[in-house]
Amino acid sequence: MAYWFKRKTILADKLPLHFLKQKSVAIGLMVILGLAFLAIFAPYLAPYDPVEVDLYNNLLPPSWEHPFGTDNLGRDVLTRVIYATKTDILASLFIVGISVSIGLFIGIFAGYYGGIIDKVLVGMMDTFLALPEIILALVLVGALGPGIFNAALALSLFGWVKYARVSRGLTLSIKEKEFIEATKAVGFGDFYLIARHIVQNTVAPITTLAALHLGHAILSLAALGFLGLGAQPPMPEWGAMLNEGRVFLRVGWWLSVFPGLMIMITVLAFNSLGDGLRDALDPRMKEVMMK
Amino acid sequence: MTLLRIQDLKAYFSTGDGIVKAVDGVNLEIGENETLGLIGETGCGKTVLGLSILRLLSENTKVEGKILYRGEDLLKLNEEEMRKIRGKEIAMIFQNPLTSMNPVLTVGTQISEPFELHKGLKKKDAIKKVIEMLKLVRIPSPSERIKEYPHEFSGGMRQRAMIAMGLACEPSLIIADEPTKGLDVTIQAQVVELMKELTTSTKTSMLLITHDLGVAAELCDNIAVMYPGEIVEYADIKELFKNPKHPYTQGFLDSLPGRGLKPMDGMSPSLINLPEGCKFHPRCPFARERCKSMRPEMVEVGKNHFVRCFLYD
Amino acid sequence: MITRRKVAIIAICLVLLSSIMAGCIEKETQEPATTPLMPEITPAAKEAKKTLVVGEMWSIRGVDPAKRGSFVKEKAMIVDTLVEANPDFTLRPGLAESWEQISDVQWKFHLRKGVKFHDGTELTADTVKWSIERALKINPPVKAVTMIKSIEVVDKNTLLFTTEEPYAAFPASLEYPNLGIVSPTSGTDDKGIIVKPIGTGPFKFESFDVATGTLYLLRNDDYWGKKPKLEKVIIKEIPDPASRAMSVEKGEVDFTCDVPYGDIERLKTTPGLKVELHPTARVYQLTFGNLSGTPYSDERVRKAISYAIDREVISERTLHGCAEPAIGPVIPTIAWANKGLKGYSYDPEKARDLLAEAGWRDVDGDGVLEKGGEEFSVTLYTYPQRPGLQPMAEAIQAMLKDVGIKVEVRVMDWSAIKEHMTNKDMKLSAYALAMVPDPDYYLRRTYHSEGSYNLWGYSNPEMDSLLEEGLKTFDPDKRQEIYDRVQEIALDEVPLIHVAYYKVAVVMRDHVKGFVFNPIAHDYMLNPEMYIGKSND
Amino acid sequence: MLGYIAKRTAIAVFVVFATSALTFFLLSLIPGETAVTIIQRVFVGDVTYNPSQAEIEATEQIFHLGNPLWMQYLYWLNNALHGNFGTSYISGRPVLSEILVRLPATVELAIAATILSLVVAVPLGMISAARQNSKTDYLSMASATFFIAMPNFWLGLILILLFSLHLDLLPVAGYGGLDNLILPAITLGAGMMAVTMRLMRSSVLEVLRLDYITTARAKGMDEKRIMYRHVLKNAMIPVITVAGLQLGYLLGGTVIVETIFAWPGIGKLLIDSIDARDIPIIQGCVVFIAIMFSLLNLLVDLSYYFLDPRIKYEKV
Repeated sequence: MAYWFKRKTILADKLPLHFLKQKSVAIGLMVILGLAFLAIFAPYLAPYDPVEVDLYNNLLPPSWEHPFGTDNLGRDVLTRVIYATKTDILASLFIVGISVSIGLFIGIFAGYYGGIIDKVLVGMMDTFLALPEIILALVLVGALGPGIFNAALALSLFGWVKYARVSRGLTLSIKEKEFIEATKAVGFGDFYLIARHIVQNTVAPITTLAALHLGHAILSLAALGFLGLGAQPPMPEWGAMLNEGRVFLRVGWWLSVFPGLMIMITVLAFNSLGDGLRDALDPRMKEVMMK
Repeated sequence: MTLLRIQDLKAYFSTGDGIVKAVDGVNLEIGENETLGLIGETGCGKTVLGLSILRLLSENTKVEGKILYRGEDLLKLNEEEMRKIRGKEIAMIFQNPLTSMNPVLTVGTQISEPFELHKGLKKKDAIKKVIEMLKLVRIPSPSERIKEYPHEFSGGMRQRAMIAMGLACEPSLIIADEPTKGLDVTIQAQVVELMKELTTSTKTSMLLITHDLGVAAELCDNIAVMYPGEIVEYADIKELFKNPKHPYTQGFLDSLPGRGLKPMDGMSPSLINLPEGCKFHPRCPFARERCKSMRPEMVEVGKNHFVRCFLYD
Repeated sequence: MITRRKVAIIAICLVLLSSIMAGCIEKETQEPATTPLMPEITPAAKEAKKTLVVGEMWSIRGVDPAKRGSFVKEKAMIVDTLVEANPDFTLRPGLAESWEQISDVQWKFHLRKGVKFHDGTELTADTVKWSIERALKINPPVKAVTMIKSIEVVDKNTLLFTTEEPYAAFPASLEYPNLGIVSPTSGTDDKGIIVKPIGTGPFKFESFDVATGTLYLLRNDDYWGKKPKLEKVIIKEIPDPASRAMSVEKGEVDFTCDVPYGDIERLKTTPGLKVELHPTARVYQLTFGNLSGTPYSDERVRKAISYAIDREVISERTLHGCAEPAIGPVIPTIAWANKGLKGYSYDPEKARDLLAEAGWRDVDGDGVLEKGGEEFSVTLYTYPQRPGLQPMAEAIQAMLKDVGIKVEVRVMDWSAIKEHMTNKDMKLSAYALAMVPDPDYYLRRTYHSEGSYNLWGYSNPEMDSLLEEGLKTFDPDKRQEIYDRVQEIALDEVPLIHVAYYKVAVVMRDHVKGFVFNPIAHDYMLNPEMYIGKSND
Repeated sequence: MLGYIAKRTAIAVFVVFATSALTFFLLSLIPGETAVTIIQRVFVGDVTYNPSQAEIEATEQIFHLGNPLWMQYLYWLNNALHGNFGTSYISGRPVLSEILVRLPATVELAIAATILSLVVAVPLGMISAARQNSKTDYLSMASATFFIAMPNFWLGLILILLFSLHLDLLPVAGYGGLDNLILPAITLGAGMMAVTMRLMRSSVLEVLRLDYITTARAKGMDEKRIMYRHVLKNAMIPVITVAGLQLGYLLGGTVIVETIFAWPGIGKLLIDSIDARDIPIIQGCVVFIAIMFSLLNLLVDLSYYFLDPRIKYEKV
């Protein structure tokens, strides 16, 4: 027993922290913290109320009172962009959260039990990977009815495959390690055994995948919003704001430019964080992830 | 007139962990129709020496000294002129033919390239030449084989193809880097036999880089023994076998199967932190105080026989 | 050994095969001779200055008058109806020269003589009978609108119509666009849907390219009415409002309508363009889930909601002038509109008083009124097809919040709303006032207790008897009296709230002349007098 | 070789079936799809019309609404295999013809976007690898990172704003000549171009380090010629692998790009039909997109064989 605990986990120590040295990752992280700050303290930072309409002052160009101008109902675009940060990031975290949990569960389950279960689940994974994700998400949202919750749900139904593949790969490789057999002999419950080891070992690759996935989730969510299938009025959401802005493209360019800019900055930040994490991973892990 | 004279050649790599002195002051000569063997343990810088002659080293290397080919210093040439030398005047045969040939191009195309580059032949005439070359290196049914890919050739066949590629434009000098490495004994013997025949029939000089004394004995006229970064002994092949002077050469020869397989003690030093004075002194049974501090010079100890060791100073 | 060459050929064949297959299948299923897939509107065609290119707002999903009447009659002008209507909704003779009423349920119509179909065949009573009976069969609502029981051919130029019951609005109902008269010789597809309509209208069908949604029309030289000056009309489907605006601005089309609101002011000042805003017979109305067992059963609550809405700012600012504040249920330009009505002005104070009177108090001080422990918090449903609905809904949401009613806005497809909406909720929609130029069409459907639009259970015996009487009285003055009273009660009891009348923004190059806006149209209506003049005259 | 193609085609066919089954199930979740709503939208087009009981029964019979879901799916599948994908609720035209009429537009756009992205990404990737850490290298890599992060619908709007309005150069929307194709193809291809460029650069760097490049130099070949004769073909292999993955995003992208530029393709038809709840068209569109997706994946697999002779298909 002592022998087993003393041995460190095989594949990955704690999250390798030396990746922070890279410049792009540091900037990415700072931007993400900034966005989180914006999202949390939106009520104090935003100059106006995101939903308050002022019909007589609609479509005002950017000015000192309204740095990002106003929309067709006279609402301040800067305020709505700030509040939208909360909507979009929370929804993306929801998508990634659901995807990770489904993915981990299916991956570990398939990896550990193997045999027929493994074959069926892998088959399912390959099919889901082969399906055009955004198209089916569109159909699902079309069916369930538009709304930020339905949109996020639809996107998370297809986001889990990446995590399942990684966790399955790791489970298979860890399963052979003799110390798993050693603990089994001592009678640990299977599930406790799996949860503790594999989850601990998959922290590094999962975090990397999650960072990249967040960027992708924000893009897909905004896309659904743009198509009118995401957030419903008057909830501020970047994609929906872009859709509203489209009607006033010529007269109110600021309605489209600023939300789009925010989407890009957020995705850039998550991507650079993800890239930095991936490069910092030890090669064996990276290979498992890329397979 | 000597075909190639290398004077005080230095080749340093700047890598993350420090300067690698792969070639640290080497002087060599190769005459017309002469085969010089360059012997040494792996990692002593012999391949780097070969590559530096054709200036094929990567950008982060610093090369000093002179490489006179027919009196012209190759290091002074610009890229344009150097390209005219490579493959035409001086050709190279590489160590591992599988990775040294492009996997996605047919063998025929790759061998025809020197003809197209230097002889300005069109593809179809070049192919005729290639078939001739393949016959020369005794590859069966060449007209089919030229359509095949490197991975469809056996080890020996691949090496023959490499040789064909090297000899395509009848270069004056061939640099062969471990041509027999990785081949099993019977194939090795055939390749050596082929190279022997080719060098004698075509009057091409050859710099044979190898760690296999047996192969060297077969092919070479003279031998230069290399210890990390420099030449420690140079002699005629028979003289060297009969009367090795440098302790490293003696140890090297004793480790041959015919001489009792006595392994040498210690490891050859890494090229990054080379010992002071004579680089062999940590492993040399005769090492004296002087050896540790001073660097011995090459001394003539017999007809055409030089040694870098204080024993004979 | 399969060499590279063979594999490459297989791959290329695969690609070619699939595109050829797609190509030839496409040919089979498209019976009408279509012009090449990418019809280049060559500048030469436009230079001839006799061609009008129109940017249509809805995707053209077919050219069968029985199913796509408003498009084929009002925009493509391929077919005419027996009866036509003037801009003030009074009737005028169409293909029928004159008509008289024989009895309560019988009407005799005399056809105009010498009218020919586009293929030269003569317009006779038989062809009219065939055409109308076909419309009745294919499009069931046509029967509900016209109540036709039977049609008899009296002679070559006379028809006798019998209606199910006395129906004063019968002549007006024949103006219904789906009753466009079409010849039996029209080309149809295997399901009997007309794909090559042969009508009597000022323009003939040349061809329709399904892929790009472009309809090509030629002038009908022997048109019975005034011969049109234009030789060719091309109607291109541009469903995206922003693209329509840019296409007319860049001259790719000469005439279009319903551009994005934001662009209206700008287009007015753009050289080479004319912008006209016309109220049309369509009203934005706010309807309730149910009038019984909900806050709306109390008339004061309904009135309060009407007072709480600032129709002026919605029409002018939110919809950028594309709407006109509503007074009564129908637009004032209609002949039979009750001119004496005084609508609901914007008076939030009065609204709050009325709500207080009705027992709604803000007990917990969260800005939302409560009564009997229940919060006045409802959902306002609307649908995406009309661009004005969503901004209007959000504006109303803010205005009602101001008087203490919490509203959540949900935008979804029309049929989905029926599933999600509860009695307590509201719906914002845009209803056609006069598909048939007669007061009965809209008023009876909306205000009669059994009216098909009346889903919120409004029933007022006086209103019911008035509407039934209106149906049966044929004396115009007496009918006018009845419908004035109907509109008065409607405005007073306000079972549903009329927010604004729909205004069509028509944008055209300034070289387009002779356009007369006719509000009877579903959205807009082209007229034969249009022509291309010099851009500055 | 045939064994490999058979296996890949089988997978492709399975994917199409899986997609159609999944979509059929998803669409069944749409609340309120009863005979009444179908009559109102298909046969009548007026939603306030309440059909008679006879009509309701007849419609239920036509659309097999009575029996369980999987049976309905089998009916649909049986019809689909005979080319009958049902009729569109809105236009009343057969779904197959509505889709086939719009198929060329989407295929054209997808091919244009792919070619555009490859034509830009491959050379740029090679140049920035050849001249590593030079100005062009930093510039192209930075722009690639930006384009990956940029939402394509925003890019579309910006392009419209800049190009066709102020500079009045390119048509803003609609289908027509070649100039209509430029902006949508750029918008759709941008993401793929960025990913391919980054990948091409790292792949070329990888190949440049290999032995056969030194051999080529030893033959006296200049860098430019080495790039095209030796490096390009080897570097394309990993790029083609990822191209397969990119196809999914590309098809997803067409849905959005076609909406912005009013491009009459299947993507736009899908969005319009989702708004209008035109179930047969939605089902048809998704199936055709899945077919295109699998067909393109098959082509990517085939191109492997053409590019990399080492792959012995017989062995698979």
